[in-house]
Amino acid sequence: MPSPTQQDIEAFEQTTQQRVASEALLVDVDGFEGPLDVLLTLARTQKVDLRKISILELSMQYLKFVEQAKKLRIELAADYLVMAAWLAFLKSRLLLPPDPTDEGPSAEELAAHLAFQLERLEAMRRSAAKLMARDQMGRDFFARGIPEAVSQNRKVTYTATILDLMQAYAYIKTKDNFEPLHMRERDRLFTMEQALGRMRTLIGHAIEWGDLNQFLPDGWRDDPKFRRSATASTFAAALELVKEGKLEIRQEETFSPIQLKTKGSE
Amino acid sequence: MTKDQNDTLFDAPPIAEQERMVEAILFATAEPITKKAIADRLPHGCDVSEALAHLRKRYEGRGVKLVKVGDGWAFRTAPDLGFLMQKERFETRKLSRAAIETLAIIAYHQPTTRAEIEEIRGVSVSRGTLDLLLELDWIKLGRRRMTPGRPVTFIVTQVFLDHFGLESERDLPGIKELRDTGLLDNRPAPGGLMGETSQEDDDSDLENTDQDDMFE
Amino acid sequence: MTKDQNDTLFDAPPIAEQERMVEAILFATAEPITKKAIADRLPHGCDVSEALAHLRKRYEGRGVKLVKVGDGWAFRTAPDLGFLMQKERFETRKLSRAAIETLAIIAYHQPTTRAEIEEIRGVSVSRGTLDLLLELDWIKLGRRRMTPGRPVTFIVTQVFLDHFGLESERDLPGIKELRDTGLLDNRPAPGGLMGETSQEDDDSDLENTDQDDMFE
Repeated sequence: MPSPTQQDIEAFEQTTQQRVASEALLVDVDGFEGPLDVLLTLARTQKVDLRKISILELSMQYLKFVEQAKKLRIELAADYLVMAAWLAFLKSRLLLPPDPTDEGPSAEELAAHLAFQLERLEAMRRSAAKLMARDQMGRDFFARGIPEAVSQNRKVTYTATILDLMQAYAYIKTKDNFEPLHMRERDRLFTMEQALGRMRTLIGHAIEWGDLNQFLPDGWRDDPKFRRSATASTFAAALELVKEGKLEIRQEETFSPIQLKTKGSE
Repeated sequence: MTKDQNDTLFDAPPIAEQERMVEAILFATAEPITKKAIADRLPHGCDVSEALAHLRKRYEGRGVKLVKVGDGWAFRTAPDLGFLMQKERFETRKLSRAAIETLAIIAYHQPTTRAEIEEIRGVSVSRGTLDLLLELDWIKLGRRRMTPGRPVTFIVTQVFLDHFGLESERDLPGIKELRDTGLLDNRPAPGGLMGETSQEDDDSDLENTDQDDMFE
Repeated sequence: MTKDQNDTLFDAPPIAEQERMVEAILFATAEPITKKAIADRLPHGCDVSEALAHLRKRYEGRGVKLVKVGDGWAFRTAPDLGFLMQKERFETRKLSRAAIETLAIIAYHQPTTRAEIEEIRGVSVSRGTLDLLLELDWIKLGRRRMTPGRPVTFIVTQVFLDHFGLESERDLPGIKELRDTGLLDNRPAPGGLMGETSQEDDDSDLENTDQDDMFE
């Protein structure tokens, strides 16, 4: 029996390492972030550049990993089984001569993409590690500890144009010519002239003190808008008549009824 | 190797380095920090007082200043730059009708008294209106009138003339010109000043409202 | 006289004075501030870029340094002095491997969709991982991708750049090499056969939001 060659020994050691590694994988299956993570870990045991990795060998490693898991009754998540099925398919495609009638991507293309995925995942992991190794704020460098608040001041600028000024003045100077807008809009208005005419006919009868509202015309007492207008004009007319010396007016206190009586009659 | 061993094994860093350290500490701490607290953070053997003195000098005349606050030290904005810490929001408002009318009367009738303004407008002039015009520097006090009570008069200012693009008060268009330009038209200008109902803050207005309610 | 008139009447202050002003503004804030925001607070006519260049040079080798963060500028303590700031250090929750990898994928591939992150990691991304990164304000939503379903994309924020001391996304470690070797290409699976990365439906994820995988 020939003694084992150096190559044999290396091959043996490698498979041993692989076995140990894959057993470690099984123990650790919860620590993996999905089947791609397992594949990447297995790929590292091949000790070659990921670009030169044997996808065929990797597929077999992975299938063995799943097989052992089954043997040890370890529940693998569905993801891992889907990957196993796919790799079994890929393995057979890689081993068999290509079927010329087969459409779609070749086994080599599929294998190349898997290799790309592994390389990309590894690159992202390396980048993530580099990122986290950077100086970080709040750990290695710091922001200003006593920021000063910016206070908000509101500044109001008033503007007016020469036209505003002239219009305002023009308005003042011609105001008397206007009939105030709100007067025009009112229809329920008892005018001062009407009130004065009415009062002149009434004062002859006002021998005793009587409330101002008694002098309001019929039909103007109920609706507040009518009453207001009639009250104002009747009061104004009464003042006018007081001025003429025909009427006396009195009020006991603020807000108490205003009372009228013909002058001279006692 | 622990920090303590470090401290005893090595000399204090050079003063320039101590200054850097103190600078970083003062920058990052959330409140003024005492010399003692700074010293506690620095490697053994540092001279905080000297580092602070260096630093204070370095920041002399800069945008921030090293100041003593109580028994602590802190960076603060240089006092002359405080205005940068205030954000100003500019708001442009149109002058109220009460104010523009009052201003117009003063401009056309100056020097004029408050009583005269009230007589022309037919309503009292609120103190706020005159204050605003004074504050805007558009009117100022003229000579007192030599009549009983010696009332103050108001006149317009150079700022007023500048703002309205007038060379002198005599440049204000006269009544005839106003009429010629159609400004004295009896019809209220659409959406203009004349159409607006008076919303001035004058006292007389307040009284009117009260009376309205009285008669309801 | 209005402010605008003022601005045109007077020249901008000398550059040394502008530098002081920018220094004061930057010292007063903890967040990076854009050139535009600085300019808005300075007198009219100031050259913010030049003032910043002067300032950056002035603080070279000091205990604090002027850094560019995205389109903002800020003072930060020199990284070699971090050891002095034990008290200011805030404990960041230790991020899980899933969160760190997701963050790196977003940073290097941005704008990137959730499906792309899952394709790269070969495993579904839990809702909690993205929520955590959003909460840290390190990622935010970018534009929707103009592909079927119009999926949202994720991009990193200025806070992320600030936290990792990056001037821009272009300064991510090794990004140029990754791009040159094609590892940042969006290379879809040939024939779309890879079944293992097709768990993109959010509903299932919402249910099994196991927060456990976020923290180690």
